[in-house]
Amino acid sequence: MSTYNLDVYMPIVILIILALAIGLGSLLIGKLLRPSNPNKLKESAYECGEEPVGTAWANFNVRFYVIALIFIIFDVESALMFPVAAVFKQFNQVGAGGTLLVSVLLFISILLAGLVYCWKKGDLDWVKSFNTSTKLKDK
Amino acid sequence: MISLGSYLAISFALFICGVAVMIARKNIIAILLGIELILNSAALNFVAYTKFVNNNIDGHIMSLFIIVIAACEAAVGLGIVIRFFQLRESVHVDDAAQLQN
Amino acid sequence: MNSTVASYFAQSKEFQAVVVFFTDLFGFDATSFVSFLLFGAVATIIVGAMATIGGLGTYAERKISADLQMRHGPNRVGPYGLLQFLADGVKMIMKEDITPKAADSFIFLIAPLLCLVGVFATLAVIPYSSGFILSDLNVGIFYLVGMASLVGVGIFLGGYASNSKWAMLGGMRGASQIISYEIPVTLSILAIVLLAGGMSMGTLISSQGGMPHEWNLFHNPFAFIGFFVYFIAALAETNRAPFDLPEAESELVSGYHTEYTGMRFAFFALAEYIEVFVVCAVAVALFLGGYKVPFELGSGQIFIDKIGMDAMIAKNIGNFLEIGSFMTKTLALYYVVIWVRWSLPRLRVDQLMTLCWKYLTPIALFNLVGIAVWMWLFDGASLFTLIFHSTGSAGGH
Amino acid sequence: MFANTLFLLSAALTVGGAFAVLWSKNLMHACIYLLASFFGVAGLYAVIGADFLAATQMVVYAGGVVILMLFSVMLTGGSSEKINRFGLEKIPAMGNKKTLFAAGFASFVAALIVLKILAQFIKHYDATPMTANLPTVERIGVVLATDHILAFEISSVLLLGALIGAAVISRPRREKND
Repeated sequence: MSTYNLDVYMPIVILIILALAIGLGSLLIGKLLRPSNPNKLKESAYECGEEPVGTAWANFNVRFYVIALIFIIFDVESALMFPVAAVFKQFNQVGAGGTLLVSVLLFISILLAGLVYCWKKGDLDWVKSFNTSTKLKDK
Repeated sequence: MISLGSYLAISFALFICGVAVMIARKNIIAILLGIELILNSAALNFVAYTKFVNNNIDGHIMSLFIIVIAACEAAVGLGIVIRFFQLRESVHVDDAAQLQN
Repeated sequence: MNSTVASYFAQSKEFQAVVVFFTDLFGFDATSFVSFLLFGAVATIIVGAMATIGGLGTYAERKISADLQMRHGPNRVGPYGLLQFLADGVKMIMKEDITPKAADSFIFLIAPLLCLVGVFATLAVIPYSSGFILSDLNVGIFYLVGMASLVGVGIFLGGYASNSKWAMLGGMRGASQIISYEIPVTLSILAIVLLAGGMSMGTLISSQGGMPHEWNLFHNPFAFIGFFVYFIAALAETNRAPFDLPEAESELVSGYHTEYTGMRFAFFALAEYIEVFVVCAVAVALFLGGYKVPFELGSGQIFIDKIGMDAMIAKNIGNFLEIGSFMTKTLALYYVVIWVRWSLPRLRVDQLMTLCWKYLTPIALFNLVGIAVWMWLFDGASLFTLIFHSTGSAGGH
Repeated sequence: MFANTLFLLSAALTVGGAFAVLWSKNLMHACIYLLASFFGVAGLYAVIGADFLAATQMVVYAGGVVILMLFSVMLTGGSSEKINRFGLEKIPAMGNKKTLFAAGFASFVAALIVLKILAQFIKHYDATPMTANLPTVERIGVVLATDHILAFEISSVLLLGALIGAAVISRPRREKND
């Protein structure tokens, strides 16, 4: 097997193994040293003292999902942009920077339009904006 | 050890798991998990072939776009699932039986 | 092209001697085995150093906040209270580790570990000096962004697993804050990658010079604004300073790690402090000239020409100077982070989100476009070279 | 030597994660095993030199898609198996013995079909020697900026469409219930 330069990934594997070792290791050491007398009161969720009511897993406002949605679209956009940005300098030195600049600006402006759309439709503001809808009704 | 055959075997196993998850689960989100697995196995195949057979980077470009499309598909699919949940109070596949609301 | 700490040490004679020793011990060529041992040693050194820096971060935080509020911080344990973080560590290990009955015990354990793995994996690409970087990946900064996003997943799972309303809210808010502030961070990193023309930490730093006017910060006005956008967004991404809403004591009873006690809580805190160091290190590497030392002292060439020192020793001295310059800049930024925490009030949730999506992201996109146009117009020349060359003055080499 | 161990480690992580997604009863656990499988696939990309793809896999999948999945599981009543509001006896959300058997049979049939197609490829491509891994970022960037510039621009339109479509669908309705 021709050994090719995979040594670059050795530290990553070692660091992840170290992180897990530190994590699980100190928990195991702790398990030996620590007092462990669980009782019902300690085990219940913290509700500022009162009895916890119902499960916490009630569903939430959709606003969290819209934020995650806009995040992943811009995440993918930046992932696509990274290789092009990395070679922009070489293109510029060769003289082909202009065309690449135009395509990069086109790419960004299309997605900027998406951000402006979400901004105008009120997806980005966290508090329900009542001013628009109530104003129409009062008149 | 590291050869085209082993990579094909791994992406084959991923594909089979994806198909099995899609069929075994009745929760729509779990089915979307299966779809992600299948997309991963396809992207892995592209990279394996471009490395062992024609040794250029066309496979990398293809699987880069597979990752882009998979992210968009997950975003829109989960949006539909959440809207479906608001209408039907459940994400069970059998509830998605009628076409109208 | 991927130089690592092993390839740097490989030039020294001792490394060859060890390799020869192991080859005749095992029979097959042991260079990769020796570099594995070297990586293991260097990784444990770095992890130990980072854990102490994380611990000292807690100590520095209490000391500086005390200083800002005209009182003495911890000064009982050890000289000037320096061993305070060791005492905290021992206390954390001895504390009882309670898993709430209604909690999901598997995820309850996985969440802090995910945070730790996410933060420790980013240590692989932190450039302490030209030779002493664990693995100068070709995709360095992009890999770092990927690993840092794991912490958001870890925090969400921590909030979800402890099945208490406070933790749930804190986890949800924490995760949405971290992922929404990742966009300005990624876009400003993208702008600097465009400026430097490469993704690996080596190229990002070698495109800057030692002297402040050669830093990326002063390269052009867009990079200048980009630094502050990056710094604010990075503050929010590590749940610090005015953006620590998810663990806001007053509202969410310390948010996602409400139910965590003992060592698991220590993992979250350790991961947060080390991530603050990593974020400051990336800010230094991208904007403030990284490990570059003024007057080209870093490469050690001067020692060889002037004093005729042996090349290897000169390179090591240059590297120590580079590590010194890198650490001073990063710890200065670390001080600013702690200083900001104790001087600014906390933001509300909607202010938090509005700041991110309606101010930081548009500005970051504007910076990206600005830097692209600047690179095209002036062929990547920095503001100072333009001024000096256009006025034709003798300076400005 | 290290290449083989890295390959085995990530292959085990991938396939183990994928099977765990199949077997786990709790939806949240399935998401975490999916995260582990994405980690493994990133490792597999790294072994054959696709370093930019490994980083993209980590950023987009492990950082984005998994968080989207977790959020949507939370927004749709968590992983608890709630009975349908009509109270009808229903197959539990994560599938019971019958569905697992159907899944096993269907995947067995799929396996046969795929093996038939792959059979002739595996035989004579097995012994290809591995070439050295070259850094791929510049090459992808150059090709993406020259040959595939059209795909690059169209993918931004695709992203725009996905953003606006998903935002319209999942936006909390204001006009109706106000």
